[in-house]
Amino acid sequence: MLDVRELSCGRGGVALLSGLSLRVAAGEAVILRGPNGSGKTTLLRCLAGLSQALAGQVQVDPEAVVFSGHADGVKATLSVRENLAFWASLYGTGSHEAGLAAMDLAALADRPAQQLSAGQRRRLGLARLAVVGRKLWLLDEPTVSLDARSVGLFADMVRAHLAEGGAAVIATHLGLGLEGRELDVSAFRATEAVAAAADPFGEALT
Amino acid sequence: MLDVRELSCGRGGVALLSGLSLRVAAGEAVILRGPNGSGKTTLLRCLAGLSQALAGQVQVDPEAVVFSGHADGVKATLSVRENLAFWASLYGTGSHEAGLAAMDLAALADRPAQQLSAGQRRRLGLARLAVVGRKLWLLDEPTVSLDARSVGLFADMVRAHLAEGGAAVIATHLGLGLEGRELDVSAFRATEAVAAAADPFGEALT
Amino acid sequence: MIGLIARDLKMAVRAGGGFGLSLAFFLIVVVLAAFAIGPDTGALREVAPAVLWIGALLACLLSLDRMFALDWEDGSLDLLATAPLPLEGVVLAKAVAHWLTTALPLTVAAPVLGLLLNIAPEAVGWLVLGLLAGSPALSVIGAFGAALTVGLKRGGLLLSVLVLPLYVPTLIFGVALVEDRAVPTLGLLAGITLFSIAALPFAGAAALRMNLR
Amino acid sequence: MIGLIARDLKMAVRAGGGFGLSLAFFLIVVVLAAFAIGPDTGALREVAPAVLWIGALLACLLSLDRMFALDWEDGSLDLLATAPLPLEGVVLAKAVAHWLTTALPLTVAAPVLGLLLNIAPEAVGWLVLGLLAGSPALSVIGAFGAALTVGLKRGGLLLSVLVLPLYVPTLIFGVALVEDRAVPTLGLLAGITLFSIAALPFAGAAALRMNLR
Amino acid sequence: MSFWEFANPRRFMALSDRVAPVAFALAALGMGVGLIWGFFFTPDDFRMGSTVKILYIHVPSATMATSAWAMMFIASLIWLIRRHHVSALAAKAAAPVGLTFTIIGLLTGAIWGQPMWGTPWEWDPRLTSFLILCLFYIGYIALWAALEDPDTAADLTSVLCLVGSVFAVLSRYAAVFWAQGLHQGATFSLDKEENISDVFWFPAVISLAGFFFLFVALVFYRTATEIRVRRLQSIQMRERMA
Ligand code: HEM
Ligand SMILES: Nc1ncnc2c1ncn2[C@@H]1O[C@H](COP(=O)(O)OP(=O)(O)OP(=O)(O)O)[C@@H](O)[C@H]1O
Ligand SMILES: Nc1ncnc2c1ncn2[C@@H]1O[C@H](COP(=O)(O)OP(=O)(O)OP(=O)(O)O)[C@@H](O)[C@H]1O
Ligand SMILES: [Mg+2]
Ligand SMILES: [Mg+2]
Repeated sequence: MLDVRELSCGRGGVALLSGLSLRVAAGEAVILRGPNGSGKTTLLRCLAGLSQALAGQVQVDPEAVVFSGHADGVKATLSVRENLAFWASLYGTGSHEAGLAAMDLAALADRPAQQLSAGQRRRLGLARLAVVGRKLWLLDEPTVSLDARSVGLFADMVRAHLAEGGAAVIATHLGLGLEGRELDVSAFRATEAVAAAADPFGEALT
Repeated sequence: MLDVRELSCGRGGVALLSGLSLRVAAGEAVILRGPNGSGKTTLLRCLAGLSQALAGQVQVDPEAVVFSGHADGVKATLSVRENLAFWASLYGTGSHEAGLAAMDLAALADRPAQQLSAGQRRRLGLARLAVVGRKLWLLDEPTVSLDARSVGLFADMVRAHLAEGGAAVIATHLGLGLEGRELDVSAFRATEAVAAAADPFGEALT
Repeated sequence: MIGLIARDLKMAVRAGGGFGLSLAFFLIVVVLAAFAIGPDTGALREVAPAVLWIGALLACLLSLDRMFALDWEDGSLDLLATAPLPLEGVVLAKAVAHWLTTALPLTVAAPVLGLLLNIAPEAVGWLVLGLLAGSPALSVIGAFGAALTVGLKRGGLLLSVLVLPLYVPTLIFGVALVEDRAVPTLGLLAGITLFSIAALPFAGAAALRMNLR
Repeated sequence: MIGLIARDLKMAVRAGGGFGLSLAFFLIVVVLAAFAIGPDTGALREVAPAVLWIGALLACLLSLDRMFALDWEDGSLDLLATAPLPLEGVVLAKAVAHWLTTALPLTVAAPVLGLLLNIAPEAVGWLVLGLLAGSPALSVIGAFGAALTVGLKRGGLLLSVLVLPLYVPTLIFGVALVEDRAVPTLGLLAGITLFSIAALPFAGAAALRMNLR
Repeated sequence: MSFWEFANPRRFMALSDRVAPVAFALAALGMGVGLIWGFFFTPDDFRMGSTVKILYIHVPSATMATSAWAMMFIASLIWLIRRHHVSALAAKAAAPVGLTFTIIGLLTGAIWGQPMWGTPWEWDPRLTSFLILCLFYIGYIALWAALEDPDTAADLTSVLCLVGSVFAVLSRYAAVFWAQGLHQGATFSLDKEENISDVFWFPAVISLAGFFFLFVALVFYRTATEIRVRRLQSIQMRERMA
């Protein structure tokens, strides 16, 4: 479903990760680990096609991907239901009820997102995944500020997704209660040499 | 240092918590627990004086309090150092080096906050605490998106603060590696009756 | 795309950026102009079309820097960029929503406002036509500018410095139309609009992609 | 307080909201006015003071809704509200920073712009005086309006609808001053400014507190 | 070797080391000869009197101001299509030079206008569109200044330059449509006889050449500097990330 070969990606033209290869098959979950600033978000954004790879290639069907970042585009002035309905309509998957059910938001459905607590808001952000009907989930620290029970809900949602032949790449520092292959990003940290090579101004004056 | 008696507080005039009493002495840390939406943030904002109590009283010297919420007012266009220096100058405590040291930001000091990863950014938000020189810390989910090491740094910082006779009230879902009294907020959930009583329009129509 | 437009309209209305508000805004602009220029109606008639067109520019500018900035800050833009709808569509949708909430009300109200500024009755029709044909360009050009500056916090001023020069042709022809009431002028105005609608969404989408990476 | 002002200025400059940019902005406003009103310098001279004052209003409005909105969105406002500096101080500091980045450049550039609009040389001095005495009111009033609407996303238009009516007196006297060149008018202008500076920061701070709770 | 070789920063540095000084010498020569000849060895104009001599500064700077933008347009295209960093930096380097020429054109024009038209500023289409050009320069430079990441800045400013050019041309014609001016037509048109006579024309051409080489030299120098700056930035960036 996702096939990454010798990928090197970075920020502002400077390589952060290099030589990273990764295959994710249907029904499989990969959990990205690594200390703060090791490049998890950078990698996910590259996989999602938001930033270009500096080298190597990413083989993935863009029609199959959904990305969810640190900030979970929840619109404060819209109600929970409206937020989900919007994404459902945008992705052309009719109903948003699945999302409400998945993250147990039915009780909050008609509340303006403004009036959600941090965790409730995050749940709304995650519920979006159940609504868009994409195969490959790229999630960046999904369980931030969720309580134990909601983490459970999330884990169930992911399991169900995998069971249906979906796949997920999840960057997190926390335990998710998910069995999945772990990948420590920091192992692929780009060396000074690689970074210099990727940089067009690497040898301008030398 | 903090003395709360029979406090009831809420959002939009509706009581969420009621009958909550809490004393925090110098050198003591209280950890607020409770599921999403149970009212931790609401309580902290009330203690910080951002919202008024619906009943009961909060005794605390406002000059001793510093509050840190879900969003950690980091200015993207300013460098890490400038961000800290600003708070230091605002609180009239000369130097900001303490903050850089406390959360190990020295290496990032001159980087625009824009270019920080989520965790690095959060660390910057927390470093502010070490700079303002206040006795009572009111922290709302401080360790969100921090890696294990940074959580350790944070715990050390809090311990040092307590050792100097400071105090802290910390709302979190995560383990902090801090020994402190735990308080489950959900135990004080306001009953329908209380909520109705607090609500000026409670019996308008009955 | 319809969904996106609908969402933006809904949010604009909720945040008190609705139809009535823009009307109020134009009323104020007209009143201010009256105060600034002085009571004598002759001078007012002179500058009436100018006032209305400037009002349109203003309404655009004032709601411009929020066009993408909000979606950028709360992360929606990342999500939209990875959504099935191509970014060009997003830019166009934003522009349409923006036009519906700012320029359209003015166009509808123009006759009344024109009355206040006592424009010659026969000129009013041309004024409305001109606004209809020209104002979409303002929104699309604005969307392009907003896309360029989305990354900058408080890029408000920079945004207007970038966008206003691009407004010049539209403004010139729009005002001229009320004077000369000639079909060719109207054609030129429509031409600019069509060109902007055809070309700028691509430029805007490109700018957004560059900002997102 | 100085710290806060310094911070805001720094951020404004970083985001390309610097001094030179505001100058460019006013240049554009003048050019647009010329396009809208027509090349003949007679008519232009008539409305010149109006154009410059409207320009000042504009520059204010454009940078206004970001004044508190950004600090609100990233949580800084909560932190500022619990900081030693009283909220009144915060509002005032914001207003000062805003004035320094918008109105001051205009005041400095006024003579040159006046030249473009060929205002009578002897009137220019009064124009500058008027701007100096009057424009601070614009920023302070604006800060109050921004504080009222800080909670709302995309409050841009609403904000201006709230604020513009409050600008009317300043505008009237400001324009009048250039015509009658009378000290009393200047006095009135200064009076409005002093009153605003004395009273509005408190109102603004109150509004902020209500929005925060 | 192909022209694109110079897209390599290092090659470009080598080139500029060789070319820039030559261009600078030519600039000094051209401007020296042209201006001295123009100022001291040409008759006064029957209409404009000695004020005509300002033409030797005004016209070349005005011409170069427009040409500079054209050069930026091409450089931006090259950057967007072939991703050659040097061309992006060359565009960046050219902008302030172009702006300066524009301002000189405006000032000399204004000074000239006082005696000729009795007013320093007249809302003449050409003057006005020149003023707009000035605004485009400012916007372009401001955008470069405002953006943090150099590559993003290069991309966005290039897009702005392309779109801006289209609208600059549009507004040029709109301005003509808007008012007919009292400003001269083109001097350096092919049938030059039509407006000014050889005595004024030759020195004008020579000083124009001088201005042109001045522009070339400055752009080379500034581009080289920009390359050094970028080199420095990326080193710092890598250190930060390491
Ligand atoms: C601020 C006022 C003025 C501005 C902005 C201005 C601008 C320009 C511009 C843009 C050009 C075009 C150069 C080119 O061909 O590319 C030009 C050329 C010229 N200007 Fe001016 N000008 C101004 C005032 C004047 C005045 C007052 C005179 C004399 C009466 C004058 C005489 C000329 C002449 C003779 C040319 C050469 C014709 C040509 O090369 O196009 N200009 N000026
Ligand atoms: N916009 C940016 N420009 C330049 N560098 C950046 C930018 N964003 C992040 N970085 C740097 O790139 C590195 C990787 O950042 P990234 O966000 O990928 O880390 P991360 O693994 O997601 O960390 P976290 O666990 O804190 O989210 C960090 O050193 C960070 O400082
Ligand atoms: N602005 C608001 N207006 C009205 N109700 C709100 C508002 N913000 C939160 N609430 C409601 O108040 C309750 C408590 O919210 P609060 O943010 O205090 O919970 P919390 O304990 O902080 O949850 P979390 O752990 O997710 O942060 C929730 O049910 C929430 O829906
Ligand atoms: Mg991350
Ligand atoms: Mg909370």
